[in-house]
Amino acid sequence: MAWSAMKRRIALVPGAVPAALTGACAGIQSPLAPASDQAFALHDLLILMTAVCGLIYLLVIAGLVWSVLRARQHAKRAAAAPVDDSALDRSLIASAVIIVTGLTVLIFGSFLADRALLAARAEKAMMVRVTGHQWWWRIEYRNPATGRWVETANELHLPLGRTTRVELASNDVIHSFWVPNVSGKIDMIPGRRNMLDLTPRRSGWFRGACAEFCGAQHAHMALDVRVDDPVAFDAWLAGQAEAARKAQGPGEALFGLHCGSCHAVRGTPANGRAGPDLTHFAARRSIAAGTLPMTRGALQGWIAQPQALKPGTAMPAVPLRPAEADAVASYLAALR
Amino acid sequence: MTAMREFELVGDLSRLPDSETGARHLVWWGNVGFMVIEGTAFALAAMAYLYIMTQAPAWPPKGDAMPGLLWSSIFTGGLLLSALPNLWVLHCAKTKNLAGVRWGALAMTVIALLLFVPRAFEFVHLGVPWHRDSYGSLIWMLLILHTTHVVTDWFDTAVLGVWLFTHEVGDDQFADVEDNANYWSFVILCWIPIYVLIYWLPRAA
Amino acid sequence: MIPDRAHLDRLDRSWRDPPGFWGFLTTVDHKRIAARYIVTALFLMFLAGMLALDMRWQLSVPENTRMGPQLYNESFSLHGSTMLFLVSVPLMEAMAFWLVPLMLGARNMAFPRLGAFSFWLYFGGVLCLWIAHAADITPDLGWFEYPPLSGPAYSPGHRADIWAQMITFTEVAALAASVNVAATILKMRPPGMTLARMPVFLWAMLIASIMTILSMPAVMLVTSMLIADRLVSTHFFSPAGGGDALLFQHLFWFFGHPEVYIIFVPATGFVSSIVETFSRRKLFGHSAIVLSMMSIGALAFGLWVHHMFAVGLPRLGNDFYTAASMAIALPAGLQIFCWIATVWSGRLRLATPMLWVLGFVATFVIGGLSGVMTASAALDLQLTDTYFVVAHLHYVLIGGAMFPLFGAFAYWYPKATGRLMSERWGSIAFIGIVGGFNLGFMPMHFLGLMGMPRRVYTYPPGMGWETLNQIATLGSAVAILGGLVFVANALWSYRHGQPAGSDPWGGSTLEWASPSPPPAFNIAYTPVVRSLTPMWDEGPGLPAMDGLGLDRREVLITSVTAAVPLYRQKSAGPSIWPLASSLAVSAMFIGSIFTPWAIAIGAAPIAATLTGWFWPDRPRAGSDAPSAGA
Amino acid sequence: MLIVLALAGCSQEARRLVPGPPQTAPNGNADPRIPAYQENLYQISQGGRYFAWYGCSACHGEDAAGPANLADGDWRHGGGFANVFAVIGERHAGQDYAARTPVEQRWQLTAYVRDLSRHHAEKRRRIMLDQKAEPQGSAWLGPQ
Repeated sequence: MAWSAMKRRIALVPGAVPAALTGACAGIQSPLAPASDQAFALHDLLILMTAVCGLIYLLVIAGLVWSVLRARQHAKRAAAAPVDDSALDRSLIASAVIIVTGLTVLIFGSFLADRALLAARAEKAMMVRVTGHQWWWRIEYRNPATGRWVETANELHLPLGRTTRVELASNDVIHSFWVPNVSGKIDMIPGRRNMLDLTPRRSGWFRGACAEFCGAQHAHMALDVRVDDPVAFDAWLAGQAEAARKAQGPGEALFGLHCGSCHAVRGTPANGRAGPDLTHFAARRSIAAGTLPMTRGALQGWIAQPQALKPGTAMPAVPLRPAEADAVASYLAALR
Repeated sequence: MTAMREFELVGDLSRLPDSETGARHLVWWGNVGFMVIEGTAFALAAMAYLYIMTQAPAWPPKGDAMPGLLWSSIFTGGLLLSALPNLWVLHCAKTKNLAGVRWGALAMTVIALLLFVPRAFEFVHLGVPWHRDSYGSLIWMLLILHTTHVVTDWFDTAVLGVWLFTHEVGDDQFADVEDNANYWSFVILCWIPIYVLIYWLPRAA
Repeated sequence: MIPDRAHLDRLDRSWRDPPGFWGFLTTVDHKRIAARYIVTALFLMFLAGMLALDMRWQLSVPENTRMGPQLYNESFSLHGSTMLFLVSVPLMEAMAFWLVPLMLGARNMAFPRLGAFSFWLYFGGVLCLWIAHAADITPDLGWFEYPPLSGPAYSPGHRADIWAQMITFTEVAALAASVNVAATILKMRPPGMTLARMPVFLWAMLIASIMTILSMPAVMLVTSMLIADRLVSTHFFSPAGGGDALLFQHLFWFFGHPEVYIIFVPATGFVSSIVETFSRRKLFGHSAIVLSMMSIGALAFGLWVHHMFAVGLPRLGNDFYTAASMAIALPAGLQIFCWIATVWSGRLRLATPMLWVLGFVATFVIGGLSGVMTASAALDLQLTDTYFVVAHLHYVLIGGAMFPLFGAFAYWYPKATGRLMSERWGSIAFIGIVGGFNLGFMPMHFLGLMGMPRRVYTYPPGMGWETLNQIATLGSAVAILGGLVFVANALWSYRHGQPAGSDPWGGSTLEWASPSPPPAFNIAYTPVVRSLTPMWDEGPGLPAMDGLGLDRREVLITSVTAAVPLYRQKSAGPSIWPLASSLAVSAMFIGSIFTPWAIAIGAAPIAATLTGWFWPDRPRAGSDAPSAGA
Repeated sequence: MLIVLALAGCSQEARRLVPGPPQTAPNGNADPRIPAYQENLYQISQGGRYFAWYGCSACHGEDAAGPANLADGDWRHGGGFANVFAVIGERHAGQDYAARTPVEQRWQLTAYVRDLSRHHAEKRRRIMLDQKAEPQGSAWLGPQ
């Protein structure tokens, strides 16, 4: 912890100007607002790169402008001056040296940042499995207490200060898990397992997105990421592990009949695995992988016409009478 | 046409010959160009084969039969032997021996045609259909890639042979025979690594 | 001495094309083939530009419903595929087809009919993709279609097959063209033009051709494997069947990266020619530029994995590819230095072509440096597949290849048409395009750094991306307006431009020796070269040799290194067979989308047309008819 | 030749991702809405995915024999679109697919099932291998 913090202060000193420039437009889904060791390492590298490349660009433009101005005066002289290139030959060597040193600095900086990304691999970390589906994320936590896997979807919670090892895989096509504030992206490729270590240093809500084109609704395959302090995280995880509480009203039966073949709600007969697990659906912050906010209106709209909100999604438009739809919506809204 | 730059004649090219042999000939370079293209395609196909092989748990995958050695050895032997008449035709082309070039082209056409037979049986005895697994797909791809070259060169030799017998043969046509012979040597050379990949690597791994 | 009228008339009769439409179909004149390549490619650039504007309009407002996901995915796939496979590479080949014979003082390419075949097959690829678009079966998986998304399970129908076959079309055409260009440069240089005296433009075209020959087979192999997976159920890319999805990416990008250098290297040739002429001095660091070009050509094959840093390959391998990718900045940097040094020590004439070179340096260096940033294996995890990479690729492709191309058009337009393009409208177009482009694509760097992923048909409000997207849309519109001004200037100057004469700029290379527009036979005699800049170093009379046949089509073949005259090669005349062969090959390619039997059935017409093409027309054995000649 | 390809291809390849699917069962085997599903490759492939998700391959997999084999082209209750549609809805004792599968999905399932006999076995196996990790009803064995 101390080493990475101290390193950050050192790296920031030379990069003060570019940091101010790029830091201004930080957001909840931006590499410019790092919130974890990995993201800080990449942010520092970005500052170093921007500084060196910016310097070289200024040199090139200065050389260009100077040459054009000088050559325009020479154009007024009629006779072609005898061409003596010895000075230019020496400056060619000089420019080669400048480029090589610049590149060496960048290559070394990149190598260091790459090693920093792996620093957390040695630590013992909580395992999380994230599987990419066509256009949503299946997330499974290995509950350290019970050793059993707890399934949720489209929302990733991380403990502050502790390293979480995310195992990335795909169920169908190639996706890419990218939560810029927390780390760089790693692709989710069928037939391979990729590992990604996340060590958050700042709590709050962040947003990630699928970064590899994966079909019609690639644009609506986002995921919300919540970093809590370890106590709040453990409470949340324990809550997720419990089955759904008994609900009143016809909603549960209707849901079981019409939606149970694709969705699962632990503690009820609905056990379909084709769609996301909805046991604690209402506790999430968005519906359909970041497409809609978690509001009653959005939920009613999503149940009635998913194809209108996310055209091409695999979620069918279940023909329900308004009263039935309302019952199912209330049932889902109660699944805390 | 607008005015053009004046010229100052310093030499005369009319005494130059109107054809050449070997690498001095223009078409030879075109032939080499296409050989480099096809050679790169063969090399990349071999790379794909080795890439999948090194990643596969078992090679060939469990339950896949080994490719038959009988017909492939007959084909390989026949192909290597065909290098002799091929070199003879090359020699005739270089020395502009008209009869040798005509009968040589006919002989090479017949030899290539004969080689189709063991090649057909090779396909039958590959042991695995192309749609079973990546191993089957890869060995079929390699064999089909090479077979297209055998067929195209056979057709090229056949057409050349027919033309040679029915026409007055000029120097450029001798160069064409030379290029055709070089192409057949290329077909032979390409087959050797592929033969090892398909028939011996599964046995060695 | 001025060549006399009879000499020119006899040459013109031998090299003239048959009149009318039949002449159009059967021509093997490298200038006419290049002209139709350029017209087709520019029209397609306009169409793909419209697609780009469509997408920019859709992205100017969050949650926009102007385009659905399907239409947007089709638009960016068609935009990318057209711009790369049907515009950039063919345009560079067309410039080679047009200029290489003129710069060599030769009368045609090495294999004239192969050139005609290249164009017709390329045109088949254009029709294959754009008629599919008209019939609403546009490929919709991007300009590189990674399986398993492009596999049989997740993309039903023939959209992915059409994309894959379009690539096979254009790559066979590109391979045929590059063998043609390489053979011409190696074997048909004028006497005295040793390798040391070869202009940089010809080095660029030679190196680009060799790169094409070595890289295109990779994409033809991988698209054929994809079609086999989709049609006859092979298992190359199915993990469960023993294949590997990454095999596609390795093979594709082994071609992909050399491809973008195949587009960039000819551009360095254009810039070198323009800088040399408008600085009015011999190019500084000729050997440095040529060696840099060679090292770019070689290095381009060693860094394809930087497109795959995020797939989870071993870290040390990635770092090797970081070093290799960054190393290519050295030769590129040295080239830029040599051009600037040439300008610095020259007597500059700021005409439109030179304006484009300045625009090129200012824009391409930004693209090169953002490339160095994405070359880092670590930082690329934040930058790849975002709008930062969209900005980088446009800066190096438009800045690095299209700007030199616009400069080349302005520079060689007088040679092609005999009239100068208007300087005033030229600079207005320059300001429009360069200004609009930078206004449009600089914000994309920040969009990428603010987390906007690539290839999204819409985005949620409240992410802070709205204003930058609107600026980008405005910039792209201005750039396209500038492009229209450039085209209008070209069309207007065709009739009303100031007459140019054979050498309006005082160029240093041989193409300025022939009249403008050059006649069918290009040049009356075969020039003799005694230096790198023959047009400047020789006296009023260009040394030349006579003796090439006047009554039949002949070209001079010389040795590879020292360009010693060897023999007079009969050059193929106009023929319909290249068109016929390309029709047969096109039919086979399109047929094989639907059934693998099409390959077997299609082989017969191909064999027949190729026989017709290569059938030497000499007298039948034993007949005493004199040689048929041309 | 290209023009003919264009006209033939367009209906088969259309991909209109818009709401407003059919809300009612097909009335008879000549219902005018049938070609939009039976002839459209996208709808058939969606039907294939729902075929897996609803767990149909448990009984009707590749190696199913006798009446359960849907790829042999002979239908006990009639091979018309409406017949197969009805069989899916009503003739699965205890599965109650009529309620569990929305109408549009049953159109797609019917199109997929009736299309099965038109392909070679290896094509179906190749697609199944790519979709090996897809959930089958209530079972999901982890990603590929």
